[in-house]
Amino acid sequence: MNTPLTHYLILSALLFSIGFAGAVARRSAILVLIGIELMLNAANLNFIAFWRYGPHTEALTGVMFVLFSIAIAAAEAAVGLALVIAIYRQRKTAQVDCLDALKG
Amino acid sequence: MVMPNEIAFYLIAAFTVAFAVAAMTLRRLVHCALCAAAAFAGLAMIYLKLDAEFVGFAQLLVYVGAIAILIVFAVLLTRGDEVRPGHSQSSPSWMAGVAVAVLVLAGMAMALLLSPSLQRPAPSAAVAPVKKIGEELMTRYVLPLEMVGVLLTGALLGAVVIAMREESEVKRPARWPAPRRAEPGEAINLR
Amino acid sequence: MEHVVQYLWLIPALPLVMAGWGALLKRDRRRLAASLAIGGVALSWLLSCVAFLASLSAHPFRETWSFRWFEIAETPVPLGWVLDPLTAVMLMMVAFLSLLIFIYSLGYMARDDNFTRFFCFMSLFAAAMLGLVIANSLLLLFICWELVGLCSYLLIGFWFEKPAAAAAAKKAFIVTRIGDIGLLLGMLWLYSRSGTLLFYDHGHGCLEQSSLARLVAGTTVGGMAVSTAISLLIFAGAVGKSGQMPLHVWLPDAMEGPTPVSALIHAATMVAAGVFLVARMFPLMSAGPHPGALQVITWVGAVTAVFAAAIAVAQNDIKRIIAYSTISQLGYMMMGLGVGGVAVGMFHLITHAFFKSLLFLGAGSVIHGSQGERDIRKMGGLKKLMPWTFATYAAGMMALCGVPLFFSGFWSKDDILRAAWNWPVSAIPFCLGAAGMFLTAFYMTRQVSWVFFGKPADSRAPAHESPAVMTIPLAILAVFAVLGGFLGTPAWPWFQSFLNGEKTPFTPAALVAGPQLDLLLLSTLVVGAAFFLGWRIYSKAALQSPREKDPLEKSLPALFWLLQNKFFIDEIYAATVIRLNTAFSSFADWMDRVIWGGAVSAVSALTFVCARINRAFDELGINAGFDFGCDELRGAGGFLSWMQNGRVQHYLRIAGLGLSLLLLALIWGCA
Amino acid sequence: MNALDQIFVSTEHWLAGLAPASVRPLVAMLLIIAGLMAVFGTCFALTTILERKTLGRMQNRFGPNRVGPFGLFQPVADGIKMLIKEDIVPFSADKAVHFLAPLALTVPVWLAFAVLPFGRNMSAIELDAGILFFFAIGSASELAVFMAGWSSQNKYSLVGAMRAIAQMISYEVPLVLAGVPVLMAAGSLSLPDIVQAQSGFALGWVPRWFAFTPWGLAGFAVFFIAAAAESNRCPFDLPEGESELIAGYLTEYSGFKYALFFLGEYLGLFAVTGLAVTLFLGGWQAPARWLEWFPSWGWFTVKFSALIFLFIWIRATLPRLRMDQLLNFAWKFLVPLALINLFVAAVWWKFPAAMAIRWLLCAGLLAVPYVWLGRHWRGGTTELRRYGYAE
Repeated sequence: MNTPLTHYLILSALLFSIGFAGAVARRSAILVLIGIELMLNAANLNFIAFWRYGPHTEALTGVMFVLFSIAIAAAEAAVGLALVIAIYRQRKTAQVDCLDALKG
Repeated sequence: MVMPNEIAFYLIAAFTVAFAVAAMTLRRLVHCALCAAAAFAGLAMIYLKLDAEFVGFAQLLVYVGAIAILIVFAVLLTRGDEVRPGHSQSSPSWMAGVAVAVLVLAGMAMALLLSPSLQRPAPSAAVAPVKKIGEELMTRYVLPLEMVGVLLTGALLGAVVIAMREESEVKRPARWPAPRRAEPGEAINLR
Repeated sequence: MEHVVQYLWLIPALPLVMAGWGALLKRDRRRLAASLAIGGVALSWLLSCVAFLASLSAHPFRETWSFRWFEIAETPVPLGWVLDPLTAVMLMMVAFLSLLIFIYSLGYMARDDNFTRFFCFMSLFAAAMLGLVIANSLLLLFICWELVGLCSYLLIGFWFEKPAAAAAAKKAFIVTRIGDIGLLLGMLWLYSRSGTLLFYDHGHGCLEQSSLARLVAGTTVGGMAVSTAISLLIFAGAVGKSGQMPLHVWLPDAMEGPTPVSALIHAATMVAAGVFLVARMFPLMSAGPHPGALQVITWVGAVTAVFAAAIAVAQNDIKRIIAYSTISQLGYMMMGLGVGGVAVGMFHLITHAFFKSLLFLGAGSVIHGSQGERDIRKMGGLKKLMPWTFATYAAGMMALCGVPLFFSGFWSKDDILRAAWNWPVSAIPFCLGAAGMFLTAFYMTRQVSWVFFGKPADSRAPAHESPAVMTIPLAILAVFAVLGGFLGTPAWPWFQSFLNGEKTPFTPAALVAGPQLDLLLLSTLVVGAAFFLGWRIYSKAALQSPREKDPLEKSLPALFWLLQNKFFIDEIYAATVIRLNTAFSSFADWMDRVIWGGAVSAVSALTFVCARINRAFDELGINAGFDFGCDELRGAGGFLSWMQNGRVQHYLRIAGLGLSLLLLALIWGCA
Repeated sequence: MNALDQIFVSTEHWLAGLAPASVRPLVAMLLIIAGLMAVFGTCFALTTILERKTLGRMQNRFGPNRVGPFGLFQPVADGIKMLIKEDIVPFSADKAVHFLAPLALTVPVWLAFAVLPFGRNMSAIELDAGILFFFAIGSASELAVFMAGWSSQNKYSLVGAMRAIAQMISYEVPLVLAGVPVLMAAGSLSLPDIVQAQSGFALGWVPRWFAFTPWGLAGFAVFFIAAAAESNRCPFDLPEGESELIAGYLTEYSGFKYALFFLGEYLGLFAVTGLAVTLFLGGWQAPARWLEWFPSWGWFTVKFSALIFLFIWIRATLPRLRMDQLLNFAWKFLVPLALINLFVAAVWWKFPAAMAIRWLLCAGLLAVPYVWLGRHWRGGTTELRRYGYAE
């Protein structure tokens, strides 16, 4: 394990930014969701990396957190995609910039 | 000297980042979804490299086996959205968005590189044995586990209810549904 | 038998469950509601039979089973059930009569809108009454006592849209409550003296030797034994429930309820609960060398018997006559308890339950058959039109009057008279009893001859016989009204010995021994005379029109006027108790308005002044500043609302910007 | 005996020992991979010909018998034919995805063999979470199927792919759930440990295989059915249904790519069969003490072949299901049954081990819901059918 912790974190930051850029720049709601999943995964990677490089690997905190995070991500994806489908049915589009009925 | 282990890491990292970028930039949504699945798989490999075996497999099972499929289904169910002529794939203010993303990346990278406390070696051995994970789930994390169970059930029902067609939309044919004729000019849009 | 007593609670529990279930039913589930109620009470009856058989062959004369209900600061409050002959016969009587009357109600209530509610209440009543019977604790008995009172209230007021019914329900509730206060006080006193409310508890119960001895030893005001005082208080409850003088006023009014209710609650079971209570508490009542309580009970009973019978002579409402007759017979039971003990009073209770519910159901059948008519002056000649009703009614009437040898009332009344004859204290109760017997036969003759004989009244529609579901219970009851007496003849006093836990001797000689024969002859004579007189007066002179005067009124106008107005008891109450109450409440009202109200007004005026000052300060000082603040806030809101443009990606961008700013701050702070 | 039992292991050690020390782990790994690929490649070839011959026998005909002795070289001929056939890619197809799909199907399936214990000390890698690895790898094939169906730009392909995915997702749930009681019993996710947990004999002669307990038997049945559906075997071969979908997502594939799909499908079948043997039939354990002289890998092969034969037999026996029946069967019958089975397994382990009573109780607990669910499910099939994926 010679790879420095920083490299993992940089990888995580990269993934986060890519996901963020996609979520901000693409119009398709599904792609926005994918971007958000990427961001979530980047956070998970951070947890794992810090667990691996942390002083108390036997405590498994990071691993547990990521396991729960994955489970919650599954729920999030299911509900999110169901919402996209429902919106598409209602509005005949799933492009986020067309969906601005909730403005102040 | 660069160890094969490290080469493996950089290869996987490059693979992951490349597919992530592809997932966010390709035009066709199905391609995006497939690339995202590949990126998730790459991340799973990184977890394996970090000795988090269980998490890696769980990542593979959940992301590649379930979420990618879900995304693909959603893409197919919202098919009409993609092929509007003269319609850009990126939102009008995408440049501002990407700029902010770059800003975020820069900020994080700076924070990471400048931080002295991150310069530490890894403990030589770290294992997350399945048995221990199971024990922890059943003892210390039993309440979160139960709550995740409830959450998943709720999400399942919620997703079904949200995506289900409303009663008025389902037209039950008296006997057999008449085959729907394609409108003239309605190509088979599979993309 | 031990098992039987352990599961005795099932008997009241079944109707209770059915009542709860019935309460949840919709109004149109009539068939289900009726089947539930009848099924529940039928099962209860079967279980009662089991309990009865168990107690027949039981060698421990009395079995109890108790459990701890709850604890208050380490003081346990036990409840329990008891199975002894007294319980067993009451269970049989109550469950069996309930079953018959439920079935009868199917026909009687068939057209009522609130059929399901009726059966729900009836089941609840049956549950409470059965619970009262099996209770081994004065507390449980009191709970059930109040529950039957509640049911009585609900059922008297069943047709609450009729003002008379609503008023009668209220009256019944309040009047019985006066007696219940006595019962409650007696219960509390008993608890404070004996430390337990269980009747029988393997030697520690409040009706057992050790406790009784303590109660007898203590004295209270006027040198009265504590046991006597407590007995009198408890007897007050019985007076209220059983309609004894002077709390009898509610029972005639209670006839506003449906007739099955009158039959079940206000003739056979609930009003007999007072008698049952005295019988249950008899060890306490009769404790000590000079049981003063029993004398009071005897006198109250004897006076009530004659008094109510006299009123009945001048009434015209068919149910009201029977109601006064009920009061009178309850007086007999009380007298029987006072002079002869548990067996004498209970025997009359049981026989009376059968023939009186028979009479009520018969009266219900008459009312049902003549389209709701209740005035006996407007009836007549129903003998031909309603043969079944007539036959059964006649059997009930003869049982009530005590026609010799073949009717149950004869034997049970004979028992009471014999006991009164032998009472060492005074001979007056005996004379009163005999007079009551005469009056009873007289007014029943009057009623029967007016209702069933003579010419048919010219009502709009001719009367008709009731359906089989009503007449069959009548027939069954008639059989019991006739045969019930043979369980307790002097020759073979099975009932009395059973209650006392003894073997039954068969001594035909007892029929003719000593004063027995004289008494039999005497009562035969009295009843015969009454029949003869009644028939002479009333059969010939069947009224031509309802407005015509009663024959008795013609001859003795003053007495008749007094009787017709029920000795003005209601009016006396109105003039004394109620007026006193009104005066007191007026005084309380005045206190409330003038003194307390004045104080409150003063305080509020003061507050008002303060508020004025406050308001001025508020409007001039604070509001201006607040308005300014609001305007500013609105401006800020407008700005924020411009930011809130509904585009997710816009928000995300701003969040990203914020994140990078935070990161910069972090770096800057660390560097 | 021991030498024969460990013959493959010792051969591998010997061969790896010939290589220089620096690359020895790599060589050992390559040797194992080569061995696995050779064995199961041959197995694939043999199975195709044996399946055709068996089906032929069952249908009262001969089956292929022209090439080589008894037609045994038929797969060689087929392979040559596939390799030299023209590789047609439809004009409108998404070329890259179309190319990648067969690879994405085949590669993960090969990986799945890495964790199976084929004999004593004979698993390629001993993973702590072996069975999780197996299922995780297996789930990748769904995506491959989708890629194939979608990239062909053909209605039948897409419908076939959607059917296949719906089917695979639906049946993956009972598949995993049927395996869970075994994990509970063995207390481990590692496949060698699971085999070890099934060693020994109850009453001296009944092997302690999980298939010999009520919950194990029910789990095995559910697992077997779900495995058949997972690998698109008859009667669950709707996605390919030749008569309805002209081979489903395979429609636009030809030549070597088609062969790869075929290979992937059969390998998937082998892998899941191997897993079934490992989980329920005691892996490489001998069925009786006096048969332990037979090498462990031999026993694995025997059990494995028996199950493969069972699959072929079923294929020859049962007609194909309808789509709504298929999904109803998974969700309304198999999943509840698997969940109940989980509960029954828990009862089994909590119950004091009075053998007969425990057996009867658990069998009863399973039989009642089985009958009830079966009746319930049968009642549901008369509904109007809806073509959810064919609109």
